[in-house]
Amino acid sequence: MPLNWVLVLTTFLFCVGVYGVLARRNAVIVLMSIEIMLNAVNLNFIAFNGVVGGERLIGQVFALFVIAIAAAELGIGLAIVLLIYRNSFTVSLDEVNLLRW
Amino acid sequence: MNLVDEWGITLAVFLPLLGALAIALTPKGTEGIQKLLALGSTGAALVIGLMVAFAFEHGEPGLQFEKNLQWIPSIDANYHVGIDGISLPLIVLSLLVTFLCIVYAYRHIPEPGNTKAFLALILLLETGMNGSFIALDLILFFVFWELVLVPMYFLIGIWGGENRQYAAIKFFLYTLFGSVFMLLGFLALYFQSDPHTFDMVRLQGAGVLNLPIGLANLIFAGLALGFAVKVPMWPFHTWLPDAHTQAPTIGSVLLAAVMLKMGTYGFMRIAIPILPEPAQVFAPLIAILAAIAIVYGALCCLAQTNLKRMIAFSSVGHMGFVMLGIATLTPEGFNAAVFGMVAHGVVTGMLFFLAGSIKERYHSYEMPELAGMGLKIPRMAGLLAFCAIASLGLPGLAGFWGEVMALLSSYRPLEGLNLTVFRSAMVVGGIGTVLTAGYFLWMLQRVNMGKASEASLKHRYADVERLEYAAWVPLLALILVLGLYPRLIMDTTTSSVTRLTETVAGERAEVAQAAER
Amino acid sequence: MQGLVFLIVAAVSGIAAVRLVTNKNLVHAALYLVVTLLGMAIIFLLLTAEFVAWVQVLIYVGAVIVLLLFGLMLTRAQIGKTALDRQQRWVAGPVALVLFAVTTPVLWRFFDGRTINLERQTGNTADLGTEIFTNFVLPFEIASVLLLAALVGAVFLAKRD
Amino acid sequence: MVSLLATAAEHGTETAASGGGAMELAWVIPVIAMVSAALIWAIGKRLPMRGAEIGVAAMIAVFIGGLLVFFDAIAHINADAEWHGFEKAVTWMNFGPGSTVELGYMVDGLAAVMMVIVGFVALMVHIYAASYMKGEVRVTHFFATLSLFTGSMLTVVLANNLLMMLVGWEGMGLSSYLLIGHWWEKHENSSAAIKAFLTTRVGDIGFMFGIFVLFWAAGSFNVAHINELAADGGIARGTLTVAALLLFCGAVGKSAQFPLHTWLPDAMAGPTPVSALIHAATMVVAGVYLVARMFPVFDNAFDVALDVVAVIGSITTVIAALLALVQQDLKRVLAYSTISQLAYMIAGLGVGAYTASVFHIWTHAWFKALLFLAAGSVIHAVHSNNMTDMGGLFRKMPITSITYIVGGLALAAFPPFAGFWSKDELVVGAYEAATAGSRAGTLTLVAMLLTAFLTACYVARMLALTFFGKPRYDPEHVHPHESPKLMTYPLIALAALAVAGGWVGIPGEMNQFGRWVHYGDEHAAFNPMIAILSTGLALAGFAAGWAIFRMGKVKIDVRKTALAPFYRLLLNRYYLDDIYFKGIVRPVRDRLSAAAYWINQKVLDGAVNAAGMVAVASGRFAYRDVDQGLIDGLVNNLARLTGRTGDKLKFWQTGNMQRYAAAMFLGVATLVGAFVFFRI
Amino acid sequence: MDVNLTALLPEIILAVVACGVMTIDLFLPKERRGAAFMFSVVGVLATLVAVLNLYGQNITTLGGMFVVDRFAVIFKIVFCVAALLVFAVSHAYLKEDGEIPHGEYFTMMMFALLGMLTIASSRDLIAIFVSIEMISIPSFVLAGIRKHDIRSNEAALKFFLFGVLSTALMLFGMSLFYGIAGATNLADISENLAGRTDIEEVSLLAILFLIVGFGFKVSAFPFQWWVPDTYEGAPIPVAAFLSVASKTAGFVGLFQVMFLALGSLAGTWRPMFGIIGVVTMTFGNLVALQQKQIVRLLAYSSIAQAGYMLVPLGVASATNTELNTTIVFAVVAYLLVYAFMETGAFASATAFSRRGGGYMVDDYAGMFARSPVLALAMSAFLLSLAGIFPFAGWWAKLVVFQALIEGGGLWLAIAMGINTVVALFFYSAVVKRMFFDRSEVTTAVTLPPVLAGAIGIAALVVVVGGVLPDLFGRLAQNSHFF
Repeated sequence: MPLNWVLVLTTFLFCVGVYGVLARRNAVIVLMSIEIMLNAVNLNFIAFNGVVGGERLIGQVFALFVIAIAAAELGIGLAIVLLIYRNSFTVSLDEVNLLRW
Repeated sequence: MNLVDEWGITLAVFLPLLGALAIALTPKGTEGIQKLLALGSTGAALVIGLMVAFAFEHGEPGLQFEKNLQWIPSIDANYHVGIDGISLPLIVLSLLVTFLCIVYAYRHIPEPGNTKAFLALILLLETGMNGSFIALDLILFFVFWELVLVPMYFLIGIWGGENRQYAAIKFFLYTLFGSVFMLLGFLALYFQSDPHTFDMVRLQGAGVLNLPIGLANLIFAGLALGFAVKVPMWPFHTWLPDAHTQAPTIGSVLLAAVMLKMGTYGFMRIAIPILPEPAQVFAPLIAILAAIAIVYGALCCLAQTNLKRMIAFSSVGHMGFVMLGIATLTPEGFNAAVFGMVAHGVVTGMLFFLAGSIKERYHSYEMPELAGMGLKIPRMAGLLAFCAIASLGLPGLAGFWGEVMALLSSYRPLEGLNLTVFRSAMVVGGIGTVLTAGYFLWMLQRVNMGKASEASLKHRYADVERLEYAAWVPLLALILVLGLYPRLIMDTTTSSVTRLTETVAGERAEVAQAAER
Repeated sequence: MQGLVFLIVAAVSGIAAVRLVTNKNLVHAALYLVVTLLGMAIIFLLLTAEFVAWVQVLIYVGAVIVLLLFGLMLTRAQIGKTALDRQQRWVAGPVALVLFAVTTPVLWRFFDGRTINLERQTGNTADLGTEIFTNFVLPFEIASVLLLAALVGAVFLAKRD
Repeated sequence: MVSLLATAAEHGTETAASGGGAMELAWVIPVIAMVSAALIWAIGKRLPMRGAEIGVAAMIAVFIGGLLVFFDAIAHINADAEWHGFEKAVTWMNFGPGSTVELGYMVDGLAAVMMVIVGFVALMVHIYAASYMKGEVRVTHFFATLSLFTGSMLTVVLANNLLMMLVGWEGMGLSSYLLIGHWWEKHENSSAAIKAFLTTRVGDIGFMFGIFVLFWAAGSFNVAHINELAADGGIARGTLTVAALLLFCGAVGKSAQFPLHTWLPDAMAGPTPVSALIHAATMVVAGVYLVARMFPVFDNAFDVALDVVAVIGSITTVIAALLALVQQDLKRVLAYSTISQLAYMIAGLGVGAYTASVFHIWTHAWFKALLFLAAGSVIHAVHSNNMTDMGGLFRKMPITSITYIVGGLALAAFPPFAGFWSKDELVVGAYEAATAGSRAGTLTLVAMLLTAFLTACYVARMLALTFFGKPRYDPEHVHPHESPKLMTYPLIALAALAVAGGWVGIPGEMNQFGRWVHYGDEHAAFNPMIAILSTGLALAGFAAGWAIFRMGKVKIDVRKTALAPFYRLLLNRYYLDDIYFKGIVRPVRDRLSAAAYWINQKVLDGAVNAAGMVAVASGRFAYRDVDQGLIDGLVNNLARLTGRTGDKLKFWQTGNMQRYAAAMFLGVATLVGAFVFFRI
Repeated sequence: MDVNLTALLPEIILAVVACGVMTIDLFLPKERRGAAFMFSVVGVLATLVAVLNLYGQNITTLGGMFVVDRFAVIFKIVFCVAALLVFAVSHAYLKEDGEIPHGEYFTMMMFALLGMLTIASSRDLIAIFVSIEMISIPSFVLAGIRKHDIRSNEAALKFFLFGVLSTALMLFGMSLFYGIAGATNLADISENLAGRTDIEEVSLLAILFLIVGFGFKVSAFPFQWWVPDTYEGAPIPVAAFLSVASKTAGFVGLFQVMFLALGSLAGTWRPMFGIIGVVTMTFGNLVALQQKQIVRLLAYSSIAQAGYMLVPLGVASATNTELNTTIVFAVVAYLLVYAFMETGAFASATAFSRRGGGYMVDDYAGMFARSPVLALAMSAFLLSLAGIFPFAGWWAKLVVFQALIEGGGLWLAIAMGINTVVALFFYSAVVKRMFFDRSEVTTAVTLPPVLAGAIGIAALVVVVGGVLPDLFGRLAQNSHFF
């Protein structure tokens, strides 16, 4: 199966994730978009592992670590979002602009 | 004794630093002790300076009292110091003027007081100034060059006149802007030299620096910019009037008497000997700028109503003569430059002292308000007249020889330099002297001989006090002695200056001079 | 044959991702995320990375989605439609498009003609295990401490005191 | 100061001819003057006569010393005609390989003569001033500066190198500035002082450049060495011409020749003894002395050098004489007369009459000093300078009047008096040059003869208005009386010299002066025809003057103001019209002199004042527009610009996260663009 | 697979101590919370001792993944010392603030420190990635540690979102490089990439993605948007920690990847860093001119300082290792000096922001009259940041200038020169306020002993380093790792 197909998919998912982060106002959706971006990267690693890895599975090891750390980040992210929500009762990123200039 | 030979100049430079530290450690209330400490350290430094001057063999052109220690091996900058005919007069001038400033400061601490900080900063300033005159390593020179900025910034900023902060920051940024390019020049020299070195003496050696002429010119331009801002050469001079009018008396005396000389000294110690060819390429340009500075300074003085600002602009004019002397690249020219520097230091230093004392009495520098001083404080008016006449270059007083030698040497610059440029510069310089005479005499007319304004009539002003005499008599004596017996400086500088010309033009200069004689 | 399956799954997860990002209803968005992640797991399987596929299913679909739903619930997101902000879209859209338009041709040109070899004889998990615990022990240890830190941090931030 | 010279003396270089006797100590004389100046400044205030005693004592010493040196020099001249002076110098400093400045003195015939002149006149003036200045303000300062001046003058006279001469030269300039501005309470006096200093300073710049040219050509400042090189072709004639003209600038400035003559009349603002010493006998003569001292340079240059000297001299002598005719102020008449007589000497040098012009310095010094001092005593008595407030003083002040008349006749060059002999020789010199075919020579001859006539005329006018006719002062306030003895004795002494001074140069066998001072051949032979012609002219002039001013009722000022525009028109023709003498009619002559005076005030004097104004205006322009506006403005605007850009950038920080993320991507995009562009 | 434990000793000690402090803190009663500070200081000191005895050794373990060489050891020392200084500053701040729990605060700091120690020694993409995350995640927590202050929450959120987004982009870059070079070990990557000509275009793209990650950490333009808001919102010691420790870690990571892995691609990434460096310093300086609040001013100044450190990379070369050595020497020297002067500046800001002082630059008016020692220290740090002689900053700038000139980057040097002059303006503006202006408030600002100690040490190092810069010189001398 040609590698390029996979790469097209990963780039597409990555760009959708970027769109999600930039466009959506709700912080949780932004977190989800970041998850998509990280998944795209995992797919990339797995695909490259198949192509260049030979018998070593470095790509897949990297993917595993990415998954683990993504989970950890998500935990922290949600905790911060809850904190913001509890203190200023909003989750939309537009209203959170007290610190500027 | 060998202590003087070995550590003489280092002591002369770092004693004031010790003094400054000692003062910084004294408790708040003890002004008396602080003044004594300051007097002691500057006095000791002056004594050592004089001992070095006596131990100095005047005929011998090369470097003396050399000392070379390792400082920063990682960029192989080392503590290499030494003096020759050119730097000795400047160091003695700096030591003397600072000592007299401390004497003057005994009862003339400017307005917000805080003697401790004031004296400590002056001593720090002295270390920076003296250091730059003895440094023979580019980085050491750069370090001392920058060390001078911070204390002067605080001196102007804290104890200065009304908009002192504008003047202080302008002075700081202007000089720093120049010194950035100077630093780039130093670094370029470091990398282009065959065995990488910051050492000025080695850089002058044959074959160490073989640069394409384009790059050499670029480096020289960088160095020249840095020094030009300090001299100050026209058009980089606009910081000087502001700095002077706002600086406290002692600040402007030190600024005029010594700090301006660091720029011209830089030319003679670093830019010209290390890069002789570009020096000859840039010489006409420097001559033109110097000529402009002479006339421009005089013209601006004509338009001044503020006495101190006028003296500041007169410095621009006088330094124009010094630069004209340097631009000729001949022994006579360099001699004129060194003599001009010392003479300007002594005369303009005195003028700023007088301006300061007059301000203390009349609380203003504006000439209309000072009118009629001749009647109210005759002795002060007499001194002002004496110094003004010395400054306009009357023969028999210090100011004359520097100017006349500069004009003389610019008639016949180094072989191969464009004659028309230098001779027109000479003519413009001559016209400059007439304008200088003009504005000084008009000043005397308005200040000494004018009709006393009613405001000043009411007050009774004390004439020159004993302390002021103590601070001023050495300078006045020097003005007279330098005028009547110029060999005091000429003997020390002539040999070193001839050597400098030889390095600039190779043996050609010597042969040409001798042949034509 | 694997190619065909891959295309189908890729299309499904692509559309699901787009729906997630443009969907007004937050809970639907979460569900679309589940579809994308499952698609990813299937593709991993296709590329003979079974262990990673199962980990994907277990952690992502199991834990992450639940966490996100809790997040939505706790921040009382309106179940119904939330207005999608207007002006942000005009910036985000072009940025994403430009990124995609620049990256894909470059990658396509470089990786042209490369195929992923799918015949894998040995057991994937065993090799993976040896790989991690021989060469990548250090990242493993750091990751463990990292997870601990993240745990403590999240609890500290989120707990109501 | 003395110790300095002493230490310097012992390893001085002995050059030129052998010395001995008084000449050896010639250098002491200027030192005495300088020391006296210092002494007066130091302790003058506490002495009974406020420092005058030290001054007079010093001057006595100077005069006697001068005489001794003079007789020693004369002895040497008599011994062998070829003796050309004794010189001794020590290196003052060397400021480069092979360039040294000497501190030395040189005595030859010319210097000896000048020593006597300066010494005697200075002594007379000091005695005179001792009583004249009694009761004035700042007397100590006055006498100190007077001694300083004498010292500087003597330095110029004795200097063996040009740089030391320049030092003395400018020293004189300073003392004249201080003395002219002695009563600086009045604004005009200090302005006059500044004008004098600046105008002479312009000349000095030319002099300085001349020195440079000669230094680089001859390799040293030494006068003897330069003259020697000039004589035997060591220096190119072109360089010599340039140097000569530049040196002549200095002479023009110092000796108040056209066009730099405007400062001398204003210099009358100073006390009269000052005018007598400085602006009659010594300082103004320095210019002529310079040309005389460096005559080989002038002689061996292209002819144009001497021609310029002659032409300038001629023009100045005529103009000054005309202006003297129309002056109200007694001292200004004498001032213009001095300019005219100096021009005589300069023109004389221009046509090569070297001995004659130096002889004229000799005679002119006596009668001009006499006239000034006498005028001083008149003014002292009448308390006004204007001749309109004088008249009929003959009976009131007999000694002053008689001495004044003697001086006047000497000035007008009537036979027995000193003036006749020197002026006659000058005219003879001019006549010989004219006959030798030089155009400048003819112009000079014509100018000299015309001036002879005009001089006599204004002398007559002066005598008539001051001493004869109805007294025009109001009797209650002013009751003229003879000046005290201290003032009249110098007058008598000078009168004696005004009469006998000339005899020393009577042509024929008795002639000593020719031997003392000569350049090349001995002395122009006596030409009876010229003598008769010049005396005749003098008589005619005196008669005309006497007729107009003593007999007729002349209202001088009316015509001048009414017909000013007409004069200006006349003026232009005046210059074009080169028929100089045609139809001299009394009204025409009056208008000419008035016009000349008007030119002088508006054009020449105006020019000098205008130069001042232009300088101040350009100063204001340079300062306000270029310095503050352009350069400083640029610096300040640059600072403000950076401040404002900082301000704009600050507002990019909007606080919204997604704007940041978008900004990041845009930033990356621009950077990529930059990389591709800068494919470094 | 050999595992040389002594090499890993510092990391192990730190991890153990961190967990220890975390657990003990649970059992300590409320008022004796000071103990956490004591334990963490002891812990870090122990780590520092362990690092010091590794000095001079050269060990590679874990299959080339973990290397202890001069480069790594020097930075570990810097991290520990910086952490100790920040601890001292935080101690005073926490006592003052009262609301922040000591235990969690110091634990998180130590976890972040652990990440920094590992990144210094890691020579593998995965290890670098994990270490970066190890630094970032505790920093997110620290930024938001003042839970009830919405400004702190906002700072944490911004920091988190920007951090995670840039990590994702970096990962994408790493995956591309894995695809191109087929390995994650830096040495292997450079081996595979050497001499390959076809990768010109795609490597440019991959490097761009990589730079995003490190750019964020190092606060280079256009990735520095989060810095001012986060520094202002977070507690000042945390801001100090971010601006010193995590920025240095960013540089370490950047260096390893750029020089070790992508050395041969220097041609492509040289212009990027040149331009990024210049734009960063110019942006930082220009905006700093207008700042009224001292922490924001220091934030923008730290962005500008990052610019000064990035610019030497603009003259790196693929072939001339001697030039690269000078560049690494220059940046390492700058980092050493930067650590002390930046921490000192933040420490002084913390000291002054307590009772009697203020956050605004105008509050600094007349400080010299009120607390001269603090004023002198603050001006020492500011003038050192500006690069004025008696303080170590001048030597640091000189060394960077030297590297630029040797590498031929004349225009970069001139840009940096001009920036130094502009920077001097706002540094001296603060100094001017402290010394020249007079203010009516005259209460002296008291300095608690621990904080005074930290400021004193930093000031001492800055001044002594300025006069005898060779101390830093010798340390940074052979720090290259080629």
